[in-house]
Amino acid sequence: MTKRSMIVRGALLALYIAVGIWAYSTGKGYKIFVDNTDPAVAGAITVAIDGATPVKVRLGGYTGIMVKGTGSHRIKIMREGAPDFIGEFRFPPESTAAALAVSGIRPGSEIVVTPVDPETRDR
Amino acid sequence: MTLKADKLGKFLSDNIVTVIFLALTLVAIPFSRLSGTYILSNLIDRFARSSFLVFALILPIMAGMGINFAMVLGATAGQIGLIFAIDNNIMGVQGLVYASLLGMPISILLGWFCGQILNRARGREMVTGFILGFFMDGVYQFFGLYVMGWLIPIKTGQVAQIDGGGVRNTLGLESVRGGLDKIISLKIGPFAFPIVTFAVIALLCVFIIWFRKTKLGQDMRAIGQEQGVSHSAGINVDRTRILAIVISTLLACLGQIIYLQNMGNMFTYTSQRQAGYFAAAAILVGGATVTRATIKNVFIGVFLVHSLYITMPLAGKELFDSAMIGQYMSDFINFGIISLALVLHAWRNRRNADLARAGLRGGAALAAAGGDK
Amino acid sequence: MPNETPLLSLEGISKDFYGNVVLEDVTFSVGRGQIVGLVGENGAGKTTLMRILFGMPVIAETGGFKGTVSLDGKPVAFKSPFDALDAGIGMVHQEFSLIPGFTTTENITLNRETMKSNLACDIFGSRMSVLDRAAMRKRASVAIERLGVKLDPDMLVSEMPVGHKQFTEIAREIDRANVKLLVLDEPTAVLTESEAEVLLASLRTLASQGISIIFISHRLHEIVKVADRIVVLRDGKAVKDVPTAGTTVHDIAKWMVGRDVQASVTELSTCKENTFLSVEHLWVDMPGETVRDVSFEVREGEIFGIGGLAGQGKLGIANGIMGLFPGGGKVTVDGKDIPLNDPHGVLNSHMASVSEDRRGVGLLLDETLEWNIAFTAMQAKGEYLTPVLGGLFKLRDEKAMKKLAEQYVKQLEIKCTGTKQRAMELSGGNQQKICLAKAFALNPRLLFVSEPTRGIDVGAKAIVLETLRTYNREFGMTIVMISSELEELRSICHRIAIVDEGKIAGILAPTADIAEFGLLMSGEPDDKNGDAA
Amino acid sequence: MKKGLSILLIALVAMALVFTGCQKKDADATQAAFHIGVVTGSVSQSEDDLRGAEELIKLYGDAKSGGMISHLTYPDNFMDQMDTTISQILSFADDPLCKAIVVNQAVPGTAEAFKRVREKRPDILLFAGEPHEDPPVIQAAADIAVNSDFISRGYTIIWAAKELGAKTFVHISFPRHMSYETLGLRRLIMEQACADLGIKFVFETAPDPTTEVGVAGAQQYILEKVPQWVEKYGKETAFFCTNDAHTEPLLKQLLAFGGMFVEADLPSPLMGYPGALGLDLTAEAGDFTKILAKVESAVVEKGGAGRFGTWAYSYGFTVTAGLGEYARRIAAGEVQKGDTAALSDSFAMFTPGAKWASGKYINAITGQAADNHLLVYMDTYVFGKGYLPTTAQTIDPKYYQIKFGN
Repeated sequence: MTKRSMIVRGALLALYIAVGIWAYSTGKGYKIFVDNTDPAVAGAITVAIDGATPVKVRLGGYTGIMVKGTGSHRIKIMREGAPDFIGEFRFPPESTAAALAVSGIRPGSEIVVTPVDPETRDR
Repeated sequence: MTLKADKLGKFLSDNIVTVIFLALTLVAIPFSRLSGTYILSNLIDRFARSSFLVFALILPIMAGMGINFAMVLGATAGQIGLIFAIDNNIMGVQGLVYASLLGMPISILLGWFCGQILNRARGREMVTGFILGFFMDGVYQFFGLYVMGWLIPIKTGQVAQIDGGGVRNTLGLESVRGGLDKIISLKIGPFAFPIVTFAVIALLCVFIIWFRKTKLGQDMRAIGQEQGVSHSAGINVDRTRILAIVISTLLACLGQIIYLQNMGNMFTYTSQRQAGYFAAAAILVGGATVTRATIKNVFIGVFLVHSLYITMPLAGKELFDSAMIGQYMSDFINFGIISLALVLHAWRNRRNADLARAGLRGGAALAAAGGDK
Repeated sequence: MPNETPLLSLEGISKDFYGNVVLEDVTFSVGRGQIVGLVGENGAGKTTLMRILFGMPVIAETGGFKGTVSLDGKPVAFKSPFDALDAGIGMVHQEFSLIPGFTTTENITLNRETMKSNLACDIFGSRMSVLDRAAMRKRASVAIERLGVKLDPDMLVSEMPVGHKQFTEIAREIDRANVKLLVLDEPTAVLTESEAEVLLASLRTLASQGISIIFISHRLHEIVKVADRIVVLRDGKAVKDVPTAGTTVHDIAKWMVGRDVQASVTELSTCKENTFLSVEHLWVDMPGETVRDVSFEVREGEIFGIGGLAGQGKLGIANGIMGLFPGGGKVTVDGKDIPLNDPHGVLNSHMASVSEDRRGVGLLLDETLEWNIAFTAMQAKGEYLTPVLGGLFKLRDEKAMKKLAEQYVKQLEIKCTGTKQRAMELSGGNQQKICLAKAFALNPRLLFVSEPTRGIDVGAKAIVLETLRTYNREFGMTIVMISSELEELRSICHRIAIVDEGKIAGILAPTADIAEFGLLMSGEPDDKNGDAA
Repeated sequence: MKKGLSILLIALVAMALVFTGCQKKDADATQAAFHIGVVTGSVSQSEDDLRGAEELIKLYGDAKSGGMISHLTYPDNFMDQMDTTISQILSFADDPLCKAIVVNQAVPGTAEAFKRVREKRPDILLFAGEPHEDPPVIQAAADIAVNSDFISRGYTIIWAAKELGAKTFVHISFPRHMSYETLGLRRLIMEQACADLGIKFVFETAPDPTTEVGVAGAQQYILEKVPQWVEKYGKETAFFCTNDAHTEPLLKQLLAFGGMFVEADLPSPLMGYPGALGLDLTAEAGDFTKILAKVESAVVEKGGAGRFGTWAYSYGFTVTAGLGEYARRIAAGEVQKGDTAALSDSFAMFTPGAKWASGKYINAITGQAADNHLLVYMDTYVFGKGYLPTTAQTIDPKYYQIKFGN
């Protein structure tokens, strides 16, 4: 084996591992539990995260939505008779699931995301 | 005139499987009462789904090993990759890449093992490959039901069986569903084209064309035609055959991942079995023989087989007033076509031997000709 | 030239296979640019000699050989044919070792393709290089040019005339960078005469370029025409090593076949005048023994011999007529047409055959002698079966079978412990006798016997031949005997046909000059065609 | 030549496509206002499901001849041919008049097919009967999924056993079945209900017919064991088994040696009884009233009056027909989607005399109820006695809290 081919093979192996790490870190899914427990709003809301298919959350309930990667995510909350709300939030690092309480959201304010144990909630 | 008829006859006998299939499809389409748009959009979808798998068969055929029914091994490797991707909750295209990266080394290992076995079963590669597929079923079930869960812990409840031992029978691939197809989905009228999937398939075609031009590709063609001659010319026949199977298994692994991301659902213990039958039927319908296969055969085959799959159950219902019969017909045709192609292969071999023999008849033919005059 | 060190020299080469001596003290040499013609009958040792030269593993596996092989004056010992190729010795085989779906160029450069390296090579090794087709084509053209023939570099081998295939093979050998010596094994066997002419010319061209050639052929006139020296092998010994100048085809033929033993011509029965078997334009597709166009007639009560070198088709004649291999033509026995390709029908036509493949086709090795002897008669004619329940089904008549077997055991002096012994436990000679008994049990009027004495000892040989003679004399059985042993044929037959290249080269009386047989076997044009008896 | 073939091929198929496109329009002339697509198994796979679809066709006509129902079957070997299942279901989306799709049983692939239908035609109602796929998967895809109520029946079967006078309850099964969520959980509920109602619960293991013992071996085992069990536990014992193949020999021996039987795992007068009683029901095929009458007289004759029960109608038959009817009512605007009373009503239409009840599916791990996944059950019919008011019972919510597995 020539030196050149050793280098090329080494580079390939490194690329292989790098792609693996990339796929793992950016592709890992995390669960966001969206709670609809806002006493101020009576009725169901519809939530879409990162442009995915919107999901309905009934009043007093919650829905688990998968998001890809930690980093920042866009959330769109729609409810009847009110303008759509669009905001961004960051997934808390080093946790696999988090809860997002819609009740805490006011236009302009930061979206509060708290880590939770996924086992206690819906899988 | 006779020359033309002769040519047509030879064309028909060389492409008989394709012609039969085309005829069946043409009959089935109007009877199914399905709209053209429905059939076409379905075809596009199915084309993206399964053509990669069929490509896995080209190299072993080129290397004279017939239809690689052992590609089931590669499909299994792909599924193992996917199980880990799902269990680790890797989503989207990253999940598919992750599954491929895990599946590829496994498929290479399995392919190497399979090649070793097939080298010991020269001349009976196809049936040996078939049996290897069954054997692999057992190994895979052992892996899925025992190794997973007890030796390798399963993290996600969605993957584990209820009692915690091993992987579930049915695995929802929701997190990677359409991971490749939906990166760029081009909508033209009622049709959606999964551009990235098509690009991957195109890349594979380019690879196969390039591969035929390499030394290894040339060696595969050589051993595919004459093992003895190739061996005496110094080509390492055994190793070349193993490589053909390894590449085929690797492609089957990737093909199965592409297939499943489109299906969105995986029967952990049975999905891989279908891979071999379908790919074999498709490539044979496309006009390939067990000794010759091209990219064109793959395209024609996938196109025709799927047209029939889409239309046949409904056409059967229309014709026999029973949805079941159409269903049975597709099954029957699916396996019938594999049998037919294999029988035709034997028949063609005999016909060629007859033709070659005709060359020996020198004197007798002359005598006969003389007698006529 | 004689003063230089010869390119290749073989000294005192001896080889035996488990005591069976095949080569004995063979010595000769090949000079640079010299063409040496190597001739000999089948079994003379040509093949073994070439195997030794090429270091075929089979030689080492069977105990190696004695003597030295030197190339350029240095002793060499090749461990595999690839070593020999590396040392510059090329071999052109009798069967084409070409890839049919490849072009001339691809075949000439097979596994020595010109390649362009790329990134993939660094990862997966050199086999991922892309072929440089233009360069390959150029190399092929050069090799073809050196041969001095016209060949299309882009033609598929499967579409080529045979001559071109042969040239492609030779071109492949001379495409090697350092080729010094070419061994051609029967290169003209499949060629037409004009193609052979071209080939010979190109061999001369190669020789003039300094390439030495060992030319193996049984076409003696070609040897005389092209070779500088002629080496004749007979029974493992190099009986002659002479310059070609002044040697005639007749001389070579005599050296090749002539043995010291004189055939013991015995008294023959007188046969009738009527034609019993007539064969017209028979062709048989038997692998390795192709019959192309054979016509001959056999008179009633005659022993008709068919001889010739192995692979020329003599075995195919019997197998074809008996319907064991696909064939065509017209065969009549006693005025009746015989259906071809119908083994069962043939057995009903008073014909029987003793196969050359004793252990494979001839015998049911695991069964008793009784079974073996009665088997064909039972299958073909329904003999030795007793109907049960009004003919609903049939049982074997064990008593009759035993009686039959005992009769033949006595008559043919079969050495066995009893008629219940299994066939596989007998010696080769006794097995052969069982085969004969099996055929006799059909009471045939015409019997084909193929290689009846192959692989059996001298005593058994005599009994087998004597049995044939007796049946011929006493029952007037017409016999067609096919054998590679010329002496054997000459000792028993009324007339002997020699088969060459699937055709009858000529029919001779057993008393004819031995050289004439040699000439016919060598495919030499013979002016004494026709019946000599 | 080769190129010619490809072009010819494509041209021909294209022509055929255009041709069908035209033909389509002519066929639409005498159509019903909307269509309902029904997918069931074939006769060999699940006959009752298919008969339900035929019942619908009888009622509302075949879409082919201007009616409302178009019926297809999924492949017998559906585990191997998910492709076909998907395209069968998806083909309904090609019919612009299609308003609802009913799949019974919703074999694997149904959820994926539903997702694809929804992408193309969000207006089509998607109903899944007896889904094979995991509850969360089918819940996400279907408008309504219907299962036999394994939770409630865990209580009601025991309740019915007590009504019949049983003192002991024998549950026959094997480890493979006990690892299934539905079957394993029901066993736990039964155990609890027995404790609450004062019945002795016994678990007996029988061979799994899918192992090398085979169906014959498993049935032989039951034939030999039942007399011993009856002797051991007494005649006032109700038996229950999870496997269909076990049912027939069990009934046969219970009728001969005494013992009770509330209802089968998949209850129907056709389940076990015809074989155990040696009845020929060819004349009554498809008519459950007649079948029930014939089975009843045979059971009573053998002295089983008041000791043997079943569901009077086939569950599979009713689910296909009932979901079809429910879909029709929604599509016709008669009821609202999500009206569970209307669903029970639709089911009862095909089961004169028996009522249906439904509960929501509750996730065994999280305890959350799913809106669109209903668990249904009907009144138990006791031969020689009539219907028990099973659906009228109130079930203690604590049974829904029992959790299964780890």
